[in-house]
Amino acid sequence: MSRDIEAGASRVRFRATGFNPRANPLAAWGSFVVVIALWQLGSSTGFISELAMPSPVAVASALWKLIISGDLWRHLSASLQRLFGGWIIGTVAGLAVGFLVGMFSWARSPGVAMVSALFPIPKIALLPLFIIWFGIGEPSKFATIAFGVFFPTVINTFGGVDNVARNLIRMGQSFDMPMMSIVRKIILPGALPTILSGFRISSSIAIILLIAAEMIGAQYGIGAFILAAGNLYQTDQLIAGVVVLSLLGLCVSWLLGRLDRWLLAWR
Amino acid sequence: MSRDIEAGASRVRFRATGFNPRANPLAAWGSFVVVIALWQLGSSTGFISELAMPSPVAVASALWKLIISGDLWRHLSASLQRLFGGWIIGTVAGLAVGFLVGMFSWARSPGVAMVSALFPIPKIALLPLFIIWFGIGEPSKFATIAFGVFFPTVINTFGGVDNVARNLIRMGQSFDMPMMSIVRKIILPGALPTILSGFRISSSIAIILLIAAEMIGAQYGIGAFILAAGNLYQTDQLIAGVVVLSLLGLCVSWLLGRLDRWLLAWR
Amino acid sequence: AAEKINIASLAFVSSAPLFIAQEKGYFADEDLDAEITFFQAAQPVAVAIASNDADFGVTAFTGGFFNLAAKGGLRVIGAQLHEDAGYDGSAILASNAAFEAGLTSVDQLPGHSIAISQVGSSFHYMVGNIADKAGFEIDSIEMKPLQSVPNMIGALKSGQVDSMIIVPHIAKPLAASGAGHIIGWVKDYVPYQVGGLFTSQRNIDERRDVVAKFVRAYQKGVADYRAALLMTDEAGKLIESDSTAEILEIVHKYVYAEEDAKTAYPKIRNGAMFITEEARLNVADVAAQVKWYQAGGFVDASVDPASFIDTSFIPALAE
Amino acid sequence: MGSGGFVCDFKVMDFAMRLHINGICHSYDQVEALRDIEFGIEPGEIVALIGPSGCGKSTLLSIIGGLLKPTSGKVLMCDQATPDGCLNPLTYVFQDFALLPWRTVAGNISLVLEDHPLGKAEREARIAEVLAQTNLADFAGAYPKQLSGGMKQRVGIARALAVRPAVLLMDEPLSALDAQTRILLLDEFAALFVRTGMTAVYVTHNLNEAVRLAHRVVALRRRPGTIKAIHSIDIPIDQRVEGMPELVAHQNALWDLIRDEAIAADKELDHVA
Amino acid sequence: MGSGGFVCDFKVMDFAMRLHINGICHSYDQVEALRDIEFGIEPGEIVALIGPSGCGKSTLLSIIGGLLKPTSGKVLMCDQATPDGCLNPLTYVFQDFALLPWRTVAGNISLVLEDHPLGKAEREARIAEVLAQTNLADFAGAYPKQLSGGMKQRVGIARALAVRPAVLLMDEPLSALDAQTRILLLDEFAALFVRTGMTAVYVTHNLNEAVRLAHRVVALRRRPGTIKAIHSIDIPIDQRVEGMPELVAHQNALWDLIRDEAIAADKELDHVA
Ligand SMILES: Nc1ncnc2c1ncn2[C@@H]1O[C@H](COP(=O)(O)OP(=O)(O)OP(=O)(O)O)[C@@H](O)[C@H]1O
Ligand SMILES: Nc1ncnc2c1ncn2[C@@H]1O[C@H](COP(=O)(O)OP(=O)(O)OP(=O)(O)O)[C@@H](O)[C@H]1O
Ligand SMILES: [Mg+2]
Ligand SMILES: [Mg+2]
Repeated sequence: MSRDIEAGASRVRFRATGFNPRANPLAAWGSFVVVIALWQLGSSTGFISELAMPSPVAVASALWKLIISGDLWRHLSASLQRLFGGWIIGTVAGLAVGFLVGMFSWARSPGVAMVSALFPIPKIALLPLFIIWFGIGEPSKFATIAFGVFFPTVINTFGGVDNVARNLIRMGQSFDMPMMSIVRKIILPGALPTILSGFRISSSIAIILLIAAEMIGAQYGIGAFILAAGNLYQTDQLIAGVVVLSLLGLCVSWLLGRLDRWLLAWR
Repeated sequence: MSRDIEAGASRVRFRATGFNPRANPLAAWGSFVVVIALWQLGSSTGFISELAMPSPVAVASALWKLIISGDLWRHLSASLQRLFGGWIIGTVAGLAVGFLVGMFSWARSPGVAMVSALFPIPKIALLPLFIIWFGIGEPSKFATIAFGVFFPTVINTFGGVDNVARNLIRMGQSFDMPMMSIVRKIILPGALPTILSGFRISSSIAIILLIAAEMIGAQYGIGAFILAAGNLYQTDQLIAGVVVLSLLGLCVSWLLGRLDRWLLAWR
Repeated sequence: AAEKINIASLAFVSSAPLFIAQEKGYFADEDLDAEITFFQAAQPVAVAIASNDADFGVTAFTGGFFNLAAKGGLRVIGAQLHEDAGYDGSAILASNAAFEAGLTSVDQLPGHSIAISQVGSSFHYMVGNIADKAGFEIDSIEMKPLQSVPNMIGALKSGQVDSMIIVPHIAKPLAASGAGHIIGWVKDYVPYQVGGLFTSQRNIDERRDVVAKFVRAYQKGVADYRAALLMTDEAGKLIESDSTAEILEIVHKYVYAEEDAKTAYPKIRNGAMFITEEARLNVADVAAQVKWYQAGGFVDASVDPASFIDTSFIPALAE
Repeated sequence: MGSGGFVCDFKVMDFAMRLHINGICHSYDQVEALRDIEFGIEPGEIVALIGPSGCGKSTLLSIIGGLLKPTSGKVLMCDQATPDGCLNPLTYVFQDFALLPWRTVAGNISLVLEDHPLGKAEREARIAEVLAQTNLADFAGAYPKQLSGGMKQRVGIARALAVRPAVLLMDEPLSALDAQTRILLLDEFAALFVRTGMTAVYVTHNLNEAVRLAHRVVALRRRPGTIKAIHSIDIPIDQRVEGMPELVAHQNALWDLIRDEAIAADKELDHVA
Repeated sequence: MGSGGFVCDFKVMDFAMRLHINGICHSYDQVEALRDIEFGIEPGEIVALIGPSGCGKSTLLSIIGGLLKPTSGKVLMCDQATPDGCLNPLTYVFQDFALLPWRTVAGNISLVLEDHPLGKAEREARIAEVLAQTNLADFAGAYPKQLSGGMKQRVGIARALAVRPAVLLMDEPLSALDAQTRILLLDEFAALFVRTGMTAVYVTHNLNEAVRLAHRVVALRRRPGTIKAIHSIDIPIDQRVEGMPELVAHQNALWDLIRDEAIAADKELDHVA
């Protein structure tokens, strides 16, 4: 190197540093461990009061009690039925409307207008109406979740249909493919990735709405459990319930990931 | 035409029909008018019971009463303060964290991990904790909204930073631009469109969370008004409140549209 | 075969007559196959009847109840709790901070905040009723709707609200533990018909005999309740009767069931508010309540109490 | 050889022609894209459409194939003379390949046969045949994402050949490829046209491609798109080689024809992509 | 003229050279992209880098300009000989233009000057000067979205010239343009190189561009990328014209050199874009 500089030549300087943050799974898990350890430390030393935030150990033990008492399964099975039922209803209806809006001029503007007007309404505001419409039993819980799932599914589905590359549809038309073939062989698979990614959104909305749904006279269910714990200021149970919801969310997203990989292997 | 066929030649058939739904603002407005008219008809004929769904006229008169009594402004001003304050807090914090996560490897994985773990937690489940942490006054209302706004803002901001075309950053580096110049002149404006579109999401989340925020100790506020109407089964007032929220959402999205057009004139 | 009926209820002492009637077989005696469904809040009990998910219910009167009753075909046929000068009912509590700052009696409430569960709830009405009778404006008190009783207690304990009104079995231990001060009793502002027994118009129209049978069984439960839990000596102090132990055991199966008898029994006794003989309803007070709610805009002006009160099963309470 | 002379020509032969573009005008909302386009295409003839950016080449090709309704005018086609087993007389090859990413190479070809009453055996025979013709036999099971641009366009050609078209309509089929792949495919196109005697309309920006492949080159001018000139190249396609002086001369002649318009198109502000 | 002979050459002249690519090897994770690349670039020389898709041309250019750290080897540069007022000796021109869409043409040029201690007047003078050189003076206030591809690349050139570079590094600067614009810009590049006597490394797939612009053409082979040959073209750049037989001969020679590899690259499965 020194010889180079003597000769009036120097090495070209490397200048593309930074701006390339890398994912590091170890750091991700590490950060969880550190946060939980600090939190436990704060609780143990009394720095964080037990009322303000139960210690991780307290949450774990609440969770453990929930498991061994068998209550967890009772709550979980009640909630899963509602989640699944509501999600299916909302998704089927949303897909149907979404495809209509995506493909037909007559459905487009009215559909988009209605969806944009109704989507932003907070579902929790409508609970009293749902109770009147569907009673206080399971139907109104299904309805709450289905309602929450319906609108994003419509939006995603017609977005997916819109995003099917126009050139592929033109290609189909240029080969005189019949309308139904184009829908089945081009539009449907072309919209699938968007629809599947919409499932992620709608499933997390369903999980969030579980709490609202179980506000309506539910004896069992993770949402009802969280609400009861909140009412009684049993914060350890409350957080245990939230942890269960989060794990539920992770499971659902893992399942959707599998579905993705299976259906979208061509990507 | 017949002459052509006689000569063994025929016109090339047009085959690119359909699959091109067009927006039609008239149909959009028309559909509103039709739905409201049918709804009123249903109510007037008693087909829709007043309890299940108040008639449009009843809703309009509830809204009108709200306006002339001056209550609307009291509720609205209380809510706007909360919305604005909470949104600003959540957005500023979210932008800061989002930029860190977007630009630095050390912040990336822990940040993404924390955000993905905490984002899906239903805020309504945490209300009891917020009450313990922030009391029943305005701070807990700000906190609820800020909390809801924070996570999507982080995700959007780092998504925006990630999406700044790498080639533009490489260009900056290839011209030996200093790091701060690249951040200021390339990354910031490049991430701006995504950040602004994130504002639409976070503002609608803020509006949805208004109801949750005003569940606790709010005498005035649109959310409190809707909750009270729900409790009293005054469905006409409930729907009037929902209409006010929707209009609020429309106003915010119009304002954001102006901001977009002003800041992103180059697009 | 026994007629099936579905009863909507809360797991509170206020529903004790139902539990007694069920456990002592009074429903069965009337050839009724009763099933009790529990709800977490008062409002859904009313909705359950309105939507025909249940046949009978007992719950407190609220603005929402009256609106629903008028629009949803509910019929009030009897009484639930009643504030009576002779028995402890709901108490008015002041927080320690407010008490020390001078909130020592009810007429000093103006300028202070008070926790209620929801706008138009019975708590809201009680504040209004007290304000009326004590002679101050309800607007001079700052209402804090906190959605739930635990939130109200938490806010009072931490001094975030100055006062609240709460049922005796919560008020007494709170005061005893030094978490607040009782500065008055709602019973001093009577009359107050706290809640009612109700069914749907459809049941009255289509199954009048079943309603009558249910009412008879319920009244037997009320009689047992009064005999066991409302017996007083000459000084007006509550005393134990022969049946007290038996009834406490029955009620304990439904209320505070997860606690042991030693802690639960005193709570049940504390919570056992007055119920009128034969569950007679104070119709005039209900009308007065409706009027108050209407004046505040919480109940639609078109609501007429006469349209949802049916005294043909149980005569109204005499003035 | 101006367009006027040509118009005269075909008026005489009229319906002996395969394809007849008859007084086509087209406007998009405000923009007048094409005006009075009139020419004929003989059986077995390769016609190149050239012109600067935005002159309406793609618009015209879409109209010819029935994918766009012209504002006025019509495209006529002689029916009797379609080849045996022809399923889609006017068949496109696309610039961006337009392959379904969720279907294999064979599946993409099968796609355009499935809606026709062919037996499974015949369909598979056709697929195998076109795969062999385009040297894709080894790639039948591959997905588009695994293929280079050149291979993708070969699949596009194979798919087009599978329906035994009367006329191939190609919109800049090579412009998405890198220069070397373009040379390779250009040779294959020339060989294909020579072997099959296919009729084709070939849109391109690249004058080199035009002079290598076309019997006649139709040059359009911009705003509105009208025919500036029709240029015939008499050398048989199989005798043309890269850098051959005659071809260079033709290419330079074409460049002189459209150079000014190309400069104007380039300099235009508020460019519409 | 193989690389061996050339390596001998520069060993003798060594540091009289502007740029010296010294034993560069580079691997991405598993993929070995470049191995033992060694050549020198004289002042005022235009070197074209050609080779099939994925042979490592872009990788090498990034290494030369300091945008990528080679796994081993180094790039040396003679400092004393940078031009007056040079702010960035090694300056890129990008295939995709890399213009900031939120800045005007002048703003995009200003961008690369703002971080240097130039007075406002000098900065504006430089901007005006390069805009004039690239015939963009009328477009100073236009935004990139308003410009055609050709104009955008002219802005890219103007921006590069504004820093008075010692060496221009160009990665397929014309491949995103349509064929006609490419011809127009190719002529402008040639004129620019002749006028300024600029040193440049020019990556391209297009052999026609290579033979029009380069003094020497470095051909790479694939997997791992090594130098296959270095081909000199002795005709002065300002005397080269399109279709000139000597150039056609050079072009054919280069094509023969890389044709087999281009075919192999094209046929490769699991293509990495
Ligand atoms: N869908 C459309 N709506 C409005 N204008 C259009 C549309 N498509 C094309 N145009 C306009 O019509 C004119 C012709 O477009 P066309 O795409 O046919 O040109 P082209 O010759 O194929 O251009 P290129 O060489 O860039 O592919 C252009 O000015 C274009 O802006
Ligand atoms: N970031 C990267 N990570 C991993 N492999 C890469 C990366 N960039 C390039 N490669 C691989 O390195 C090899 C050389 O790539 P490079 O882009 O330099 O080739 P190229 O000659 O520029 O190709 P092209 O002509 O297609 O532009 C290729 O095989 C490519 O797949
Ligand atoms: Mg085109
Ligand atoms: Mg490259």
